[in-house]
Amino acid sequence: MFFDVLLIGIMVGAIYTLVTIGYSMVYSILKLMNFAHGDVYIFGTFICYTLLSKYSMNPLVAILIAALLGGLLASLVEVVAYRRLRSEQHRMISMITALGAAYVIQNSNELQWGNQVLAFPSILTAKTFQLFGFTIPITQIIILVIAVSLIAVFTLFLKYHPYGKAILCVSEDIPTASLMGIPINKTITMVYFIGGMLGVVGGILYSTSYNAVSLAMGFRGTIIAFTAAVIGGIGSLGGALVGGMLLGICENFIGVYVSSSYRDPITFLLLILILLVKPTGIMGSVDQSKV
Amino acid sequence: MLTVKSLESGYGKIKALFGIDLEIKQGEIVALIGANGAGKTTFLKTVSGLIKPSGGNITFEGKRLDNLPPETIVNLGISHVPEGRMIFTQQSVETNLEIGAFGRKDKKEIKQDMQKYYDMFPILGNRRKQKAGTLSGGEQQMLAIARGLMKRPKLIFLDEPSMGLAPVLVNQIFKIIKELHQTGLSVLLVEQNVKKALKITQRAYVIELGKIVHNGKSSELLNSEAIRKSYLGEA
Amino acid sequence: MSLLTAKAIGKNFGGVVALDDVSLTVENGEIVGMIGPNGSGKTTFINNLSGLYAPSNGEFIFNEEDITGLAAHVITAKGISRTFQNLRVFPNISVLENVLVGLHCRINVSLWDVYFRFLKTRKAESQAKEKAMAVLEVADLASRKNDLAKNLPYGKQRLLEICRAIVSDPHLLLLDEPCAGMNPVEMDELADFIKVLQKKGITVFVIEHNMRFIMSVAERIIVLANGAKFQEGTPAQIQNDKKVQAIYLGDEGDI
Amino acid sequence: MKFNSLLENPIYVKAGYILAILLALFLPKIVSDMYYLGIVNYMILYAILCMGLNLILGYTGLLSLGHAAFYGLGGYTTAILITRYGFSFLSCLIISGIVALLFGILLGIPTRKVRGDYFCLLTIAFGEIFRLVAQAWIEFTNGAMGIVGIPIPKIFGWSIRTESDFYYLGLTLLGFTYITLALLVNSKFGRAFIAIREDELAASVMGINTALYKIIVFAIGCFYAGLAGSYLAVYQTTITPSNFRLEESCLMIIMVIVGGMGSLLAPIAGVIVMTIATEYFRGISEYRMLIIGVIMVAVLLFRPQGIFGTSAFKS
Repeated sequence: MFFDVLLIGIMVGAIYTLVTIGYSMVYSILKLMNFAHGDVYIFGTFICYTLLSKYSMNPLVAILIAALLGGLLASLVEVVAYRRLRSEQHRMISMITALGAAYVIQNSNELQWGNQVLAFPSILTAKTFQLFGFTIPITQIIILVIAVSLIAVFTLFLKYHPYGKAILCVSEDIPTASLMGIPINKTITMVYFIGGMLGVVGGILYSTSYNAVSLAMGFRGTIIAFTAAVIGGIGSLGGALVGGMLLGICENFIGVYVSSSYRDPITFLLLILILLVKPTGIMGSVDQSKV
Repeated sequence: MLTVKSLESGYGKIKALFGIDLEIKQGEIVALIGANGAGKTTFLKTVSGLIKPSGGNITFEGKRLDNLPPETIVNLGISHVPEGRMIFTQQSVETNLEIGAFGRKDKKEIKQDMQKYYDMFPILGNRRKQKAGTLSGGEQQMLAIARGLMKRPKLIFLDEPSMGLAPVLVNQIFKIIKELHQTGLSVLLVEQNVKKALKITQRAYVIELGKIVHNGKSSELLNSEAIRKSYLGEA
Repeated sequence: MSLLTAKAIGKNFGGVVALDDVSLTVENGEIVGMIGPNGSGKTTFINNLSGLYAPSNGEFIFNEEDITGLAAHVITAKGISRTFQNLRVFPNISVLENVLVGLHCRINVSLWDVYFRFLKTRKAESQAKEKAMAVLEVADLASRKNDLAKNLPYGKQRLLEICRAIVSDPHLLLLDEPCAGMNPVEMDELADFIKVLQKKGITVFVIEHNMRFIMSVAERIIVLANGAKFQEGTPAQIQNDKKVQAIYLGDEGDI
Repeated sequence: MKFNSLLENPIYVKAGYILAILLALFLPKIVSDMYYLGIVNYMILYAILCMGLNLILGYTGLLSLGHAAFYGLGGYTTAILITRYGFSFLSCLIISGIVALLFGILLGIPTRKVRGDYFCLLTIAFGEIFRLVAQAWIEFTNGAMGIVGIPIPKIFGWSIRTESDFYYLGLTLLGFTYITLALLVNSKFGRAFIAIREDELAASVMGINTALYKIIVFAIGCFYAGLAGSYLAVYQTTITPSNFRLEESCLMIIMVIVGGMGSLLAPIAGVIVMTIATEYFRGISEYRMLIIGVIMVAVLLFRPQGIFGTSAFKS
């Protein structure tokens, strides 16, 4: 029992990490709470749902198309709603604009797919295998592998690809990055694109493992991403991983051992406590603003 | 090479430059000196595109620069090594240099250039995998200059390269600047160490409250009373 | 007893030493200047004194009272006001309201009074307005009392910031680069204004880069370099000090 | 432009106020259709909520996305006290406000330490905790079914039954909200709140205890939400957790923004515009929320100060 819960927790944690990465990157560059993040990923997940259930498309192709569309939507939101606000303005305005963008996407999603829970087709085998006396479902292992390898690919991209490095530099210091010849607008749009894509894949993996997709998962996703990012310390990949994993595992243990209906309240309470005790997150550091 | 005519600029409503005229010829090394808050950094930032000018014009090799974004300007051949070094502290020394070469496609030559600067600044070579934030002030300055050179600029702006450095290092940095100029690079040097700056440059502009108040041969300005006044006020 | 005594003030930011063993005194009624190259720790000193940071070492004695590490609003209430290097007026409220915010700790009204003692509150408010207007008159800003602060010319905004700081009748006024961005005419006006403040009994501690200004205003100048006190003297002494000239102009050295 | 110069003439402004007050007092005589009066009652409800929120959002610059939770705290307090313990409506009203105020203090405490956007997250988390607990704690809140059959409220023998009765009750609450807010905003406290919004650091060296004031302002703003919740409970006679979803908080923010942040009466304009828009688009109800979202983004991009708001939020 314990082991099963842990395994599911790790799988969910890996998915959360995927969802968190894009969110955390955006935050670290623009200091903008991207409320639309969850709605973008649920959009992609719905797309995938439609492609699979209506058109019986090959799952891999469907995931790819959904991820691309999700990425495009995320960059569209950036260009239309956020770019104008990047210049000096009251921070609250950009936060509320993000909220507005989320609202628009959420309502568009609702028009298309409604607000009921839809049965997401299971794209992975339900088989299990035995290891050291434990029954391990293959689905969870595959999901874990996909999530972890995507995280790895993105990490390598940041570390070795010129544009990956550019993203890191932009998140450190936008003016200096522009002096290096890095096109700031393009880079930021790219961050949104990648973040959206990873989020969509995370959403699809989550939906396929629970065989469900619904509108409400979008907003929940935003909160999850924010929580995980804050717990781990915003702006770092390691932080997203720690935060995502911690959240995934805690949530599952709370759900199983405490109460499933109090799972989310307790998770949120945890967030509040963490913010109170260490406002910069477990891995975050303090920054002192210049006077 | 670079011609600036009656440039006006500032931050929001607050004006900092009131009609600056300045010229740099191919291969020249020129100093821009003045007290703190006179507008030196604002001038560099305006030319390199970080601040939009509110009046006047800037031409570089016949092309208008005003209102171009910084990433375009740097690609035309002006590197700006900002005040306070502004290296990417979370990245390795190597990454900082690679980012300096952002947009260059000649991978082999980038490698060669990097090696060149590792040879020039052995301390950077030894620490290429280290996070740049762990370098000392002088090393960070060297890194910032090397990073600025990775673009193979025709003209380089150096903003207060000696700021906050120990005297020994200051001399070293000035030597490096002199050597760079000797390789044919045009240099615009903004400095608070006026005497040293005047010693290594050919011409100099003195800026006060957003206006150029003197300009001429550095050697002549070096012992001028006007400079002392500009810094310490009338006796 | 001096109005302010700073004893061996030190401040570290994560290992970087910003202030190192700075000791100084400010006497009642003086105008003291502090100069030093960029990054020498002048603003950090003021930030520590006014309670925005707590110093890592040392103590501040103000009016014979230890104020080290108290919160900014408490220190203000004790009689130390300040302005900022990068101009921090409240841009979207009127000139008069800006000054009234400066009076905050001198308006003796509680929340209870706000809701249940209208007359007392009204009286306190109108007294505060009178006082604010009086200060604006001195600074020649009274005619613009209803303008939004951000619509004033830059030099006037600087002046407004000082009005906001002095309206609470501080014993000690800290000015952080009040001339930054001013033109020469505005600077002369400011110098005169500071001398008026001195006559009103306010002690002034001013950080400034502009030498002409500080030499004409300050009676005593303290030079900071690399976070430590480097020199102290009258303006004439400082101006002719070779060591001070060296830190400002540098040396030629062997390049 | 013309409109603005009209607003500057004191005679027109005074006449306008008197006209508005007269209109407000006799509205139920003019509007005979109970459906429309019902809409007006909801407008009043939202006006109370939004004016309180505006104190937090527009005056002090704290983004709270949990306002619906305080609204809900008020609603549940009244519903439970009336149905289970037979409290009178008036005492419920006051207790509801105080409960919301106390929770406001509790949630306001972190503003001392936590940055603005983290605080926003805290308010979201609190809002969700509230809603989820209201859903899960079935013995106490009756879960998702909500509390039904809240009796007709009585104040000093006056039974509040009809839409018109509720209109006057709401109007009284709105008047109370306006007067108390006006007293606060025009005092040194109001200026201190604005100073915190404009520049927190500068505010602190003006002698303002910013940490304490943010808690005060947040708690006071929540107090009005508690009142509104109490009103909602007796007006609807039922309340369910879905009355207090995050969407409600969003809607309040939209209303405040459209009306204009940082000006006392401006949110009312937002409430009116948004309610009318919602009604107008009822015919194409499936697109309604979408259109409202688009309006919100457009307002933020092109007129962030709203219809009447302060220039603090203009670019």
